[in-house]
Amino acid sequence: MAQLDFQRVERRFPVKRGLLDMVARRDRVYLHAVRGVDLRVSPGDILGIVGESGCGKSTLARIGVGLQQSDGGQVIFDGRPLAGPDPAGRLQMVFQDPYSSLNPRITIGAQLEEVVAHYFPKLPRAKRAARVSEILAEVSLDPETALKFPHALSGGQRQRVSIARALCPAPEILVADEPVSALDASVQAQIINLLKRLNREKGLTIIFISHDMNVVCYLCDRVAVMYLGEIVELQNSQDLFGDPRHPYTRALIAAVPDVRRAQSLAEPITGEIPDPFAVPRGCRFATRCPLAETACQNPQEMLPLGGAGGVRCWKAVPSD
Amino acid sequence: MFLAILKRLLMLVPVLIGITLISFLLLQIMPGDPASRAMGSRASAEDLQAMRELWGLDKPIWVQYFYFLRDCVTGSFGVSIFHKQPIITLVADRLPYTLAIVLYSTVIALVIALPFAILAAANRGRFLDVAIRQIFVVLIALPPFWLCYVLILWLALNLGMFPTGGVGTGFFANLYRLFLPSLVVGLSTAALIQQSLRAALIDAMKADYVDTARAKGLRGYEVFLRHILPNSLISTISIIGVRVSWIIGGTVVVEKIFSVPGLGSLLIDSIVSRDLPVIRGLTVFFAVMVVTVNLIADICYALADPRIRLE
Amino acid sequence: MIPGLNLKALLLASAVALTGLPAAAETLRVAMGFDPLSLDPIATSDNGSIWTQLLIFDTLVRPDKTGEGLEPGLAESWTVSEDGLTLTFNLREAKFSDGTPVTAEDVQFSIERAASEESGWSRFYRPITSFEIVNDRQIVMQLAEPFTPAFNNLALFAAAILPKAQVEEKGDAFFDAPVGAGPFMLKNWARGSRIELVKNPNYWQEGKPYVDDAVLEIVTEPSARVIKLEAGEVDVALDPPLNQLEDLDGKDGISTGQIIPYRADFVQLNTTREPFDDERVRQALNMAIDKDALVQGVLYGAGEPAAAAMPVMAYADPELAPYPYDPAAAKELLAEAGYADGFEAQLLVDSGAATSRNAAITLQAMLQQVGVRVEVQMLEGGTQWETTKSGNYDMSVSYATSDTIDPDQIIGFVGVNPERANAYHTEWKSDRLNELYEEERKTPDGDERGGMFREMVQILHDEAPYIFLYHPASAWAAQDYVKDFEILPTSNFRLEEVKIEK
Amino acid sequence: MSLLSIHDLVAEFDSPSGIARAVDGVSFDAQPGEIFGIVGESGCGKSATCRAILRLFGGAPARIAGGRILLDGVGDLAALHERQLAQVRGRDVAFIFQDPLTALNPTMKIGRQITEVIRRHQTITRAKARAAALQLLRDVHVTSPERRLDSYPHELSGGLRQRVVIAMALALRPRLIIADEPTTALDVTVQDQILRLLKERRDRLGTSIILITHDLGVVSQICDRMAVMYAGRVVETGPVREVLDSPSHPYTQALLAALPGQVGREQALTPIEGAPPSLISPPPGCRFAPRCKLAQPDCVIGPPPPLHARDGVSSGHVDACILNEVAYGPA
Amino acid sequence: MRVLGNLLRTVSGAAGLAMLIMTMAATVLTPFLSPYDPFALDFANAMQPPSAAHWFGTDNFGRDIFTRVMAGAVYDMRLALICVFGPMAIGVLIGLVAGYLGGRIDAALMRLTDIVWAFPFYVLVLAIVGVLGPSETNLYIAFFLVNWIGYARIIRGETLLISRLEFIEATRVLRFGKLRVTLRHILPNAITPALVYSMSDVVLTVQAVAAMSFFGLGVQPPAPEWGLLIVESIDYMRDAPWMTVFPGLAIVWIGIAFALLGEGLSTALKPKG
Repeated sequence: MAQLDFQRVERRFPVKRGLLDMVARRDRVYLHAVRGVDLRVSPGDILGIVGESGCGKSTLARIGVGLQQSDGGQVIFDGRPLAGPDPAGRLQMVFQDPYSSLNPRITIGAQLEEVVAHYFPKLPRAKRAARVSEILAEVSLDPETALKFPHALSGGQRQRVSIARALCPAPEILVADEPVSALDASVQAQIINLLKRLNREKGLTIIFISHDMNVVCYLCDRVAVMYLGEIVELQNSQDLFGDPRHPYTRALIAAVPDVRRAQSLAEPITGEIPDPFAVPRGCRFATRCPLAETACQNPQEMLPLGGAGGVRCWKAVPSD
Repeated sequence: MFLAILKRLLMLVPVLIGITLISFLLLQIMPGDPASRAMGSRASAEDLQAMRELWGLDKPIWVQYFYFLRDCVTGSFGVSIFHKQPIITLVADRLPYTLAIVLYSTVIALVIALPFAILAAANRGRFLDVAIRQIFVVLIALPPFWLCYVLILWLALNLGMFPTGGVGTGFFANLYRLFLPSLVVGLSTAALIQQSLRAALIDAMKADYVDTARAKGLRGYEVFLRHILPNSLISTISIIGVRVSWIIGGTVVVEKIFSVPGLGSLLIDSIVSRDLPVIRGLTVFFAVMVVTVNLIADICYALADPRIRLE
Repeated sequence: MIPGLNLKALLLASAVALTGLPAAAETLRVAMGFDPLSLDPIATSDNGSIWTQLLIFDTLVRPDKTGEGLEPGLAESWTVSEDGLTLTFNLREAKFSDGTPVTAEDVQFSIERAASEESGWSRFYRPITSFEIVNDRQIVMQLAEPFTPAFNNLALFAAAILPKAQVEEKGDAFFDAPVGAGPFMLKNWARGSRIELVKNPNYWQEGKPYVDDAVLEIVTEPSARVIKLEAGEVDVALDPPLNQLEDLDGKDGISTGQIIPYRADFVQLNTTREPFDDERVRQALNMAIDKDALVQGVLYGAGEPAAAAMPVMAYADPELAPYPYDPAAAKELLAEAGYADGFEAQLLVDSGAATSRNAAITLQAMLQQVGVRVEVQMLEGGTQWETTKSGNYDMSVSYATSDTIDPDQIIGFVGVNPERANAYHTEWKSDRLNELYEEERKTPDGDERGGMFREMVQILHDEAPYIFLYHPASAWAAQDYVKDFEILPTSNFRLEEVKIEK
Repeated sequence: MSLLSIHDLVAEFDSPSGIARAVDGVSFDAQPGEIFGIVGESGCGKSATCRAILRLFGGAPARIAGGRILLDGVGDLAALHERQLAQVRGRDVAFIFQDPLTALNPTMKIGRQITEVIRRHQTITRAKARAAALQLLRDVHVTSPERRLDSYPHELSGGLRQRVVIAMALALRPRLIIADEPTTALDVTVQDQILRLLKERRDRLGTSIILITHDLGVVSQICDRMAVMYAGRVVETGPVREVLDSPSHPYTQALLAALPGQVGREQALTPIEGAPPSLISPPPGCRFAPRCKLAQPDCVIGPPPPLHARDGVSSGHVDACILNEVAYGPA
Repeated sequence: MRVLGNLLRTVSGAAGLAMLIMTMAATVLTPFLSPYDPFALDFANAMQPPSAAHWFGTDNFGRDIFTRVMAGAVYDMRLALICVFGPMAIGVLIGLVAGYLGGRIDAALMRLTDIVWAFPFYVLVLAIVGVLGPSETNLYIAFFLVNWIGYARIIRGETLLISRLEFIEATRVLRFGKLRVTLRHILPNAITPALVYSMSDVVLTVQAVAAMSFFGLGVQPPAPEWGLLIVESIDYMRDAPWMTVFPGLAIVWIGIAFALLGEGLSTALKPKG
């Protein structure tokens, strides 16, 4: 089983510079989408990455499958730095939008067969259809689905087709970028169950990107919380939800409405995510943190917690 | 904003150079010797030689281009063989008429398109909408040069309502005399504006902010005048910007038929008399006109829609 | 200034003022198809320019209305010496429109200018080798050798008399606001649109022109000219579509006129190419054309079938008949020449000339009958000229008009090779004709010269380097209240005699 | 006396394939000072119900085809003329939309959008309206409100925009606010802030709020009573804690069961198989029956019973399931 | 086939198609049914008004206008279709290449289209034919030089839009070849707006082709091309308006047919969902 290892991964997007900027020799301005991310994905794990919009989780996912290149640091896959999507298809991805993730003009069967043919060129043409049926069955879809066009399917079915497509090359790691955000709760459960089953039965490693704390809590073994391009906390799921250490993680969990909870709530954090062009120099969460002090104006390092976890807050680790 | 406009102007430089280059190459594709083709009947060998020297045809091609570029930059655009005047002088005499038709036809197009777009949008999917769409389909299908004659035959001749062509002096005389030519250009534009404006209106009617406005208790006409119409018209600005090339091209045909002494007539006459420098100069000038109007449209668009910033 | 004159004017003015009759300016509006290129008489040969120049400038002598003789212009009288080498002109007391008198010096300047290098008409005036100014009002011109057309050529627009001082002072700019001795002055020229003229108060024909202003509207489409006439936007429409003449004449308040000017329409045949190098083929082609049908179908009867590429003008032979329409004979001739199955050829035609276009289409159908398959190629006029000139053609529909009343000009053009145009680019050559041409130019006007012309035309007819088509009429249509408008045989028109009688 | 009382509301939408009854006989009421939640999955008609109250159909070809919408002191909104309804909108009843970005006119400054509603219903000078708008922004905790008044919507963050939309809704102190998924487009920490804002408003001024959401958690967090909708109909309604803690309709039960967090990590979630029915030709009988694990033959035959209480004693917790009717008899 | 079915289900698409088929049928059948030769002169019958014998009347040469208009359909349709679909092929290719290669080639190609786009269509076509001289070949050259621009821009723009969609991102993860992705996944989706545009382009091109003849820069007589029919009729407009009216109506007819077809296609080609 190959391992995926993020090592101080950076990703920044240069802000478009106009002619005048160049004439005035202004420095290039960058938007740091991902900054200094260290993350090791163990085989067979379901790793969750949570955070609010714009925190860099989707960018990280794309770097993880080789869709984007990191500007600093590196991603090690199977012992080698990852330079683009894996030729053997061992790294696959499922996307968020079930409507744009399938080619609307090609039948489901043809789309899947194309992938099978690409990765198993020696497989006789006749057996491809059978293989596609197998894969469809694996994601609990009828074999007839192969004959349909995407528009004939419901959102949940499409998302299953997307997963099926990702399964075609027989991947080891599946990166799922908000795969259930666009789905209704009742359908969402199908996809979550499916992912869980694939992990349990086939040992598929899953990186699950989401903003939904409840889903992540249920599905993931380990969870990384991202804020403004950085991982602020990384722990086992139970530890993270049971004993969140970073003030942001705590605020995030507290803010999630819970069907079982009555109306009283913890004190909310104030403000919104700062403008990504004007991030604080020190702790990035300091502007909203109820515990902020002067010392928070220094850059924060990831402090180790038990296991492979860590937290990026000097106040979070008990001083004992 | 000022800086942004300046930036846009700077960005135009390569486009303008490209325009001159294409116009220059246009004459290079001509078979045969340009001088003899241009001089025609009475050219003696010496005349031809003189012409070649005047045009720099004896020079390498890039030198010729440089000469042409120089002419464009200094503003003369070259000298007409036929009229023996700098092209810019010819253009200056005729530009007002062409601009008048462009403007006038745009106004006519808006006047026609606006009510129909509103009617169609308000009744979308119903009979009236379909009927209006079919009317405009027919409008698009009308060939302009033919329409000119049909209008002359019908409105000018049989009903005597309009003059059959030519221009007058003074604003009101031309408002009257340029009506038919502007109408022909305006009709095809109207079809386009109607279609896009209808779509924009429908989009706006569906927009949440319109429901927000209604939720505030604004009356129907208030919602329409304050929220739906202004926002829909903004998109029309960009449509006109994109279509201006077509509008300006359309003037060529109508000017010729309605004997309007504009740039289009000059172009056709120059083609007929093989006045090559004028053909070349005019193509540059037409393109510059389009680019300029596009720029103005962009600026208006940016002014009207705060979300848009001039790049 | 004579005080009496001023007094008279004053009285006249007050009389008008007292009677309360406003002297409403009468404007004559003429729709014509061409915009002048330039008002410089030596630089142009297009109709628009010629017509306009003739309204602004005047010449020493000019063709009379019949087109058969010359009448006095700025020259009151003249004498030609026995040997034809000395021409003496007595100028009348004429003035340019700005009031300066027309002098012998202006005459010498203008004719010398017309003979100069920069003139497009220099060959017409080079035979005049010297001038002698006797006084302001008398000038003597000398020819080195006899040149009969010289006198006639002085009636041409190119010999318009210009004010020397002003032309020298202003150069080319003079022609943007020219001053002439003609009936009108240029007030405004909107290129491509209209030319506005006002009466020249100093015109030598007292009382003329009758109208105060004249506007020449440039309307290139023939139909549009008629439309404007009917809409009352113009008073005269030149060259209306021939097919509309009859209808127009029937309309209330509109009348039409036509004249067959010095013009002949024909198809140039490239005699350097097969099969047009064969005289029999050329004759056969002439016989394959039903000229009467052509006149009816294309000219709507407004014209005459042509026997040669020469207009019917001075010294014409009334006996010379057009080739008969005889397709059978034509086929025989073709077979004789080895083209029993006909042949294929291209026919050029000016896309801008409706009549030529229609003729080409008709010719195509008629020639089809004798097995000649014609492919029509429409070109704009300039290109057509250039193509025929370079000899890169088979057949080309064209025509020739005479600007002067002497046949010398046009025979030199259509018949003589090389002289002016290699027999109008047919490259056909007849030594006999060339010889006669040389002779005719030295022969004084009279029967002898007439005989030479008749022989030349006969040769042209027989050897048929052209397909002779017809002499089309020049037509005009005018409001009934316009009196005395007509087109002259030289295809020009004058406006000083035109009256508006509403 | 209820503030708003809806009886048998029917709303129809024209679509290319026919007429869809997005709202089919919905009844509920909202009491003064109450936050009433309506939940359901996408396409269940919850949004259409609320839009029907003020007849704000987003330009869609839709109409109210039956029922009454009684607003205390005004009368039946469904019977009002468009002009009369315009008087009610903004003044008595305000509306908050899901996506604050699209709910604001992109080409109009914030200030003008807020004063627009004030000036519509009150004769007031421009300056006074502006001062009022400023106060409104302060009320919804917008920082540096003076600057915001002259901003365009795209210059604000999502949370700020929703605050502006709420400020507009609050401008005339309406008795009822209808909020259509007001936090769906927002991040969870911002959602929390917005929900608090709404609740604070109710607590201070006693404004009634009808809150539409697909998130049962949100309902749980701030609503007093709730209704669960499925395929155009209310299937269950009652006090929030009762409904969420002991759901009586199989759909509500299934919905809750599908949520992660309801079961342990090692247990599988229970999704609802199948898809909601077409609203153009809905099945006869209970509309949830085709997907219902407890469905009986009777479920698909006759129309489902009207809302009734499970225990016969009306605590206001009622549902429309035939099973409960069989077990406990008609209410 | 599926598209055809969808097309027939739209009112405008079915109507447009029916009009086109009627035109084609009439064009094919006229030589067999009409007793008249579109080229033979018959001065005796010149300028007859429309009647049972001559449905559209006769022209100044006595030729039957109906027969000529029908014969002209062949010219105009051929010209227009070649002048639209030829350049379309070029434009699609260039648009794909630009989108496919990206980078500098894309920038250069798009700059070129920007520049050519600045020239008004009529001005450029007139200038090219004017410089080259009037002939059918030169007409083709002019249209091919000008007409591809719109398609290149559309295809390139669509390519960029589609490239951002997740199913294209998926092909990148799957490491499909760029060429295959472009041809199999991008092109079929990008071509739709180009096809719809091409229908309105046909309408304008029929008009432009006729306009070129009108200015004497296109097809040569006696070809019964519609623009030629109109220009030849102008002098007779007063006496024989039918000579002007019917060829014009033919252009309008074809224009409406293609406009309707375009409207239908835009519905029929829309991918569902």
